[in-house]
Amino acid sequence: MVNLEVNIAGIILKNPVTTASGTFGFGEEFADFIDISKLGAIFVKGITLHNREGNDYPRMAETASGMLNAVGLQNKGIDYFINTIYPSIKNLGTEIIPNINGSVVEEYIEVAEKLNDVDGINALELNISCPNVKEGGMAFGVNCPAAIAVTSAVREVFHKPIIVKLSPNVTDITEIAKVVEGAGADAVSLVNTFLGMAIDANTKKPILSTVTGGLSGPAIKPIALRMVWQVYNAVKIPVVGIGGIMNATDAIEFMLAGATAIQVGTANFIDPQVSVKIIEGIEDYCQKNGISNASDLVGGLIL
Amino acid sequence: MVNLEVNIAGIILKNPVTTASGTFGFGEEFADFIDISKLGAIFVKGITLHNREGNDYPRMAETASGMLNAVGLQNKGIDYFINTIYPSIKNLGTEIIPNINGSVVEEYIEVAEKLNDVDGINALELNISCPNVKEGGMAFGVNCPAAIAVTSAVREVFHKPIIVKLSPNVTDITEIAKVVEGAGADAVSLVNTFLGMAIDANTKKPILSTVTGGLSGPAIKPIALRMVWQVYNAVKIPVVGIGGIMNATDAIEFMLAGATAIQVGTANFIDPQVSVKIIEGIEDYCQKNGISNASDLVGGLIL
Amino acid sequence: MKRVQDFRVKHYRRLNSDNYILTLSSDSDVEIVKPGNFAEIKIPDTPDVFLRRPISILDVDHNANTISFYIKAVGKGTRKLGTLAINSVVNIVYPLGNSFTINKQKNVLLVGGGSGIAPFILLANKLKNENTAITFLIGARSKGDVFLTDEFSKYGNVLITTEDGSFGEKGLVTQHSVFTDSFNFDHIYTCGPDPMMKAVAKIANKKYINCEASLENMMACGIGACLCCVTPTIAGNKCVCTEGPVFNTKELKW
Amino acid sequence: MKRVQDFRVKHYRRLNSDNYILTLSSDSDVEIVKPGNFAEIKIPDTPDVFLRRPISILDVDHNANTISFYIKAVGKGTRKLGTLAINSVVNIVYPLGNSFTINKQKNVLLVGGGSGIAPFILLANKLKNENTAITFLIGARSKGDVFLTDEFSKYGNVLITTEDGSFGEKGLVTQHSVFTDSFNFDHIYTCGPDPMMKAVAKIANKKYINCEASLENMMACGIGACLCCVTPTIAGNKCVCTEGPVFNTKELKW
Ligand SMILES: Cc1cc2nc3c(=O)[nH]c(=O)nc-3n(C[C@H](O)[C@H](O)[C@H](O)COP(=O)(O)OP(=O)(O)OC[C@H]3O[C@@H](n4cnc5c(N)ncnc54)[C@H](O)[C@@H]3O)c2cc1C
Ligand SMILES: Cc1cc2nc3c(=O)[nH]c(=O)nc-3n(C[C@H](O)[C@H](O)[C@H](O)COP(=O)(O)OP(=O)(O)OC[C@H]3O[C@@H](n4cnc5c(N)ncnc54)[C@H](O)[C@@H]3O)c2cc1C
Ligand SMILES: Cc1cc2nc3c(=O)[nH]c(=O)nc-3n(C[C@H](O)[C@H](O)[C@H](O)COP(=O)(O)O)c2cc1C
Ligand SMILES: Cc1cc2nc3c(=O)[nH]c(=O)nc-3n(C[C@H](O)[C@H](O)[C@H](O)COP(=O)(O)O)c2cc1C
Ligand code: FES
Ligand code: FES
Repeated sequence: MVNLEVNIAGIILKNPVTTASGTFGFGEEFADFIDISKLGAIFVKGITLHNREGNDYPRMAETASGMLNAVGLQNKGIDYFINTIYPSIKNLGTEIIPNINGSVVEEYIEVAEKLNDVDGINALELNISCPNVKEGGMAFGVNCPAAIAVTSAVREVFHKPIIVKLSPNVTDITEIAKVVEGAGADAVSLVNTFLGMAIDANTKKPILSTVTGGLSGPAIKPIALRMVWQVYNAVKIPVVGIGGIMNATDAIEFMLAGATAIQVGTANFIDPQVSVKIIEGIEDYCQKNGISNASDLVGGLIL
Repeated sequence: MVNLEVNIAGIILKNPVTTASGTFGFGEEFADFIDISKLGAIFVKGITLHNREGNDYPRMAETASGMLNAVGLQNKGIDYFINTIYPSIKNLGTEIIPNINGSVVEEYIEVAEKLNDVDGINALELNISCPNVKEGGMAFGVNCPAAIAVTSAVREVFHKPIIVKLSPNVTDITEIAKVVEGAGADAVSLVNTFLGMAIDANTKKPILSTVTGGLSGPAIKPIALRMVWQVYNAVKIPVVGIGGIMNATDAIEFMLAGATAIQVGTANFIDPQVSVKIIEGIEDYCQKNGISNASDLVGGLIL
Repeated sequence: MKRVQDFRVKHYRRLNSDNYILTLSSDSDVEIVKPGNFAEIKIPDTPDVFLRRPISILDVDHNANTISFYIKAVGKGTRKLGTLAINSVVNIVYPLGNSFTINKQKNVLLVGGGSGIAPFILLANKLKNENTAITFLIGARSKGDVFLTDEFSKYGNVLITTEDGSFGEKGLVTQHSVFTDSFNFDHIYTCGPDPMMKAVAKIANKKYINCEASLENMMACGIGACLCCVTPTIAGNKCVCTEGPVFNTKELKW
Repeated sequence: MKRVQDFRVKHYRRLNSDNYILTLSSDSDVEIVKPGNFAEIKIPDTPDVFLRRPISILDVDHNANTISFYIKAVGKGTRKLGTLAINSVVNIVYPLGNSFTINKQKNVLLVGGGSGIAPFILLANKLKNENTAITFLIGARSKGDVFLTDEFSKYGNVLITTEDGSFGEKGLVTQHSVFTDSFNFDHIYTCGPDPMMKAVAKIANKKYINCEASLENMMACGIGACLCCVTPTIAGNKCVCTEGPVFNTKELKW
């Protein structure tokens, strides 16, 4: 028997496989396809203080082994989440981790404060890396002072673990990782999407209403894997690995590079059952390789 | 008849299609497959002052819609290039543009000085973005003072156009583009490869001898296209677009985003005839769309 | 219940060089499907297609365990779907989306163009069970682009418009005489190109008739997880894949 | 001259579940190929294979315009190549690389393992024309992994070792009695797994015999453009795709 449990900042996940914010709705969307309670955690769709309509359609473009999205944090606001959505998903049998966003630090603070006392919410993911909003978003994640400001502000008001989600659109991601660690982050998750663009040569127009959007999917995996490895070697807090994970082998590579847990994102669109297949695949791999604790994989890269 | 000519910093290329440094050897490697003289230009393999053996094998890993390389600027040095290679390729019938590299500014200077008086060499590409060397390389391309230092030093000694090749591994590529423009660059080419990594889950080891390498191919196209568009809007000098161009449609997208010319890289490995097919495809597109000068495509994106 | 299921290519019916009906079969049962539902089809063995493709369900046969699609090849994915070997595996996620309202209407008009006619077979079948009188109005560029009329005529009267006048009345669907003649439909269903549906909705609106349109926005997930497929409505952005693809046109910000 | 050429799948000969011979045919002529040359094969319709795959040329037939490959399915690309429909198009770049030295040798030993035996047919064919005596020494895990011996025996004596002793002598190729008996070869050619070739080279070196090995480094371009496939030699890093795949083992930093 393989013990798949991993520990992210004191929270025990039943296995390292979680789903990435914005790619798994609020979990229920997948209930017809898989047993949701098998997941290590669900990082739910990005939440802001107030209702947001998001960006105009078109919000999506297919690219080579990936896709661009420009959803722009469409959501009904934190109160709606707490009062209407959360009650119906809290008993899915897995950790529900909200992904919180803001245009200014005060918004992050207010959202975090509201989540503080929600029973069953044991951590939050602080998104400082959304490339698809005009204000805030990625701006917090690509510059140290801003990253410190928002992390320490949320740290002050939120009493449970904070996982800061980093942007890959930076020269040196370890720099940002280190300052958010210093500012009180309990873990970091990376990567969010890469700022990209798609053009329709026939119409000569951008495909996305916002011109640029966030690139995700297997196309970005090699860069994400490198960043996870760099950050793992730069900080002491746990790293959650994200970026183009399509199967168990990809997930294991991220763990070897230093990820304590991983998030499955775009892959959910290609195969709504993939997250559970990845759990099974990790278990298989451990069994075949005589690894009794999946957590032994973490940082196991042999140089 | 479509006029395919484009003008990069005073040099007239017969068409916008050139081949990327390190992916087309010195041109002759492709002579069996295509009529080399049809190309707009060849950016030849990176050259350093002295002979370099490059990195250890393995230097390559396949990724989703792309590849990582860690060649590490293997070459026989500038003198060998000038005395032995160049004489045999100077009459290929297309512009030969050397791609020069150094670990310190002085090396760049020496290489540039040696190229100054080589008859038929009308420009050089200053590579400040190689991710695969321990010293120098990308370090010059991810930080403004270093980028300024190397560009202005080479500017002082080299009397013909300088195309500075930018690294995509930065928070804000327009910043670097603007400072190299200020330091005397006549054009910028972008992007070089993204720093990435591949792991073999079976052996638990990195696939590349250098652990990390440079990601190229269609996987990176959306990010490269975004960067070309950003830089086109930030500087006045011409932009040479590079990154995952596999066909004429891709090339046209880069031109619409602001590239005056484009470089075909990894695609040459998949189809050694692709560069000429792209020339034909651009001509076709112009004909069908009633565009009489390919240069009219440049920056033609409709917002 | 939605599911992910492997089918095998059973049969192609070629309508012309670009249009075909693809029938897939399964060893296990086929899920219950409602008119307007669609499937997200994984395109096999196609390097440059990453995401699934949404395609309306044309018909299902619960005895033969088959499901069929009417597809117009417009790009990489829909072209590839038309060239698979018989028996090759095709994975689909289905049934997705909401469905057309069927509410004891007396006399309805189904206006379609292009691949938008696909949902009309299942819809007509249901309507027939309700004893609703059905009129089809199909628009196309030319005679060679008009398909499925034989099937439709089993359920009701089939009217045609072609832009070049080679079949039926000449012009766009909205120029068809059915709209000017004594017009007594109590519901219009429409599916096809956006401009067509908008024009139809406008007429419906003028005549105070309920009109439902099935939208074809680009989708990444098809199951309400990504929020990529939205359309603006009077109640804010709504997902075409779960809150649609069928909308009452009064809801839409058209 | 090297070229890019479309062929069609003509025939598969299945050797066992993982090993097969793929024969491709063309409407136009097939280029002249030398022993040791390889082709870069584009794997069709395979989303997770981006680069071409280097495969030695087993044989060509200039009358039938065919080219064949002996392939061991080890991963995504080589597995897919074994499952193409007859007549499907396969694009190859060929002939690539240098070739084995043929220099009026009297008595040569060809030592191969795994897919490394592929170049030996063309090589033996050439050697036979030179009246060279040929001995093949083929190593495998087990009897079921020994292939092409019928073909080889047309050209010379075929010796076998298997690790489990199920066929020929038991052990590794380098443990075969041919190396201990009166040993009078004037050239060894070897192709197969690196450890095998290294062990063979060591013996050759001890006995002052010329030894050529054909390497199988990973390649991106196959035509000397990328410098990814290097092997360290006494004269610095050399490209396996253009300066090899065949190297005199004395050159190699083994
Ligand atoms: C709910 C729904 C039901 C549909 N039902 C059918 C059907 O029954 N039969 C049918 O033939 N088609 C149907 N479509 C349209 C079908 O999904 C697209 O034609 C298909 O996704 C195009 O994929 P492709 O790879 O062939 O084209 P691509 O190569 O991806 O693109 C070719 C062109 O088609 C456009 N395109 C891409 N995706 C869509 C899309 N989702 N909608 C409209 N245009 C698109 C692109 O912008 C491009 O111009 C439906 C779409 C939706 C959303
Ligand atoms: C000059 C040359 C001639 C060759 N001739 C033959 C031949 O005649 N018949 C034959 O069956 N094979 C031959 N090979 C090996 C063949 O190229 C590889 O087996 C093939 O590229 C693997 O591709 P894949 O997609 O099946 O494997 P992948 O799915 O890419 O990888 C599967 C495993 O194979 C390893 N691998 C990948 N590429 C290579 C490579 N080039 N060499 C060794 N291991 C590799 C990977 O590291 C991985 O462990 C030759 C290689 C070279 C360089
Ligand atoms: C459609 C879509 C919506 C997303 N929305 C969010 C979001 O709301 N908050 C967030 O932090 N990340 C969001 N992301 C980023 C993903 O969580 C993830 O970081 C990214 O997609 C990379 O992982 P992948 O390659 O596995 O998809 C979104 C991604 C996609 C594709
Ligand atoms: C194998 C390989 C070697 C390369 N060597 C160089 C080099 O010597 N100098 C340089 O400036 N860029 C080098 N590059 C980067 C390419 O010129 C190009 O910028 C990059 O590959 C992105 O383009 P692509 O996606 O079309 O390949 C190399 C790329 C590859 C794949
Ligand atoms: S396509 Fe993902 S929400 Fe509709
Ligand atoms: S594979 Fe590119 S140089 Fe050998």
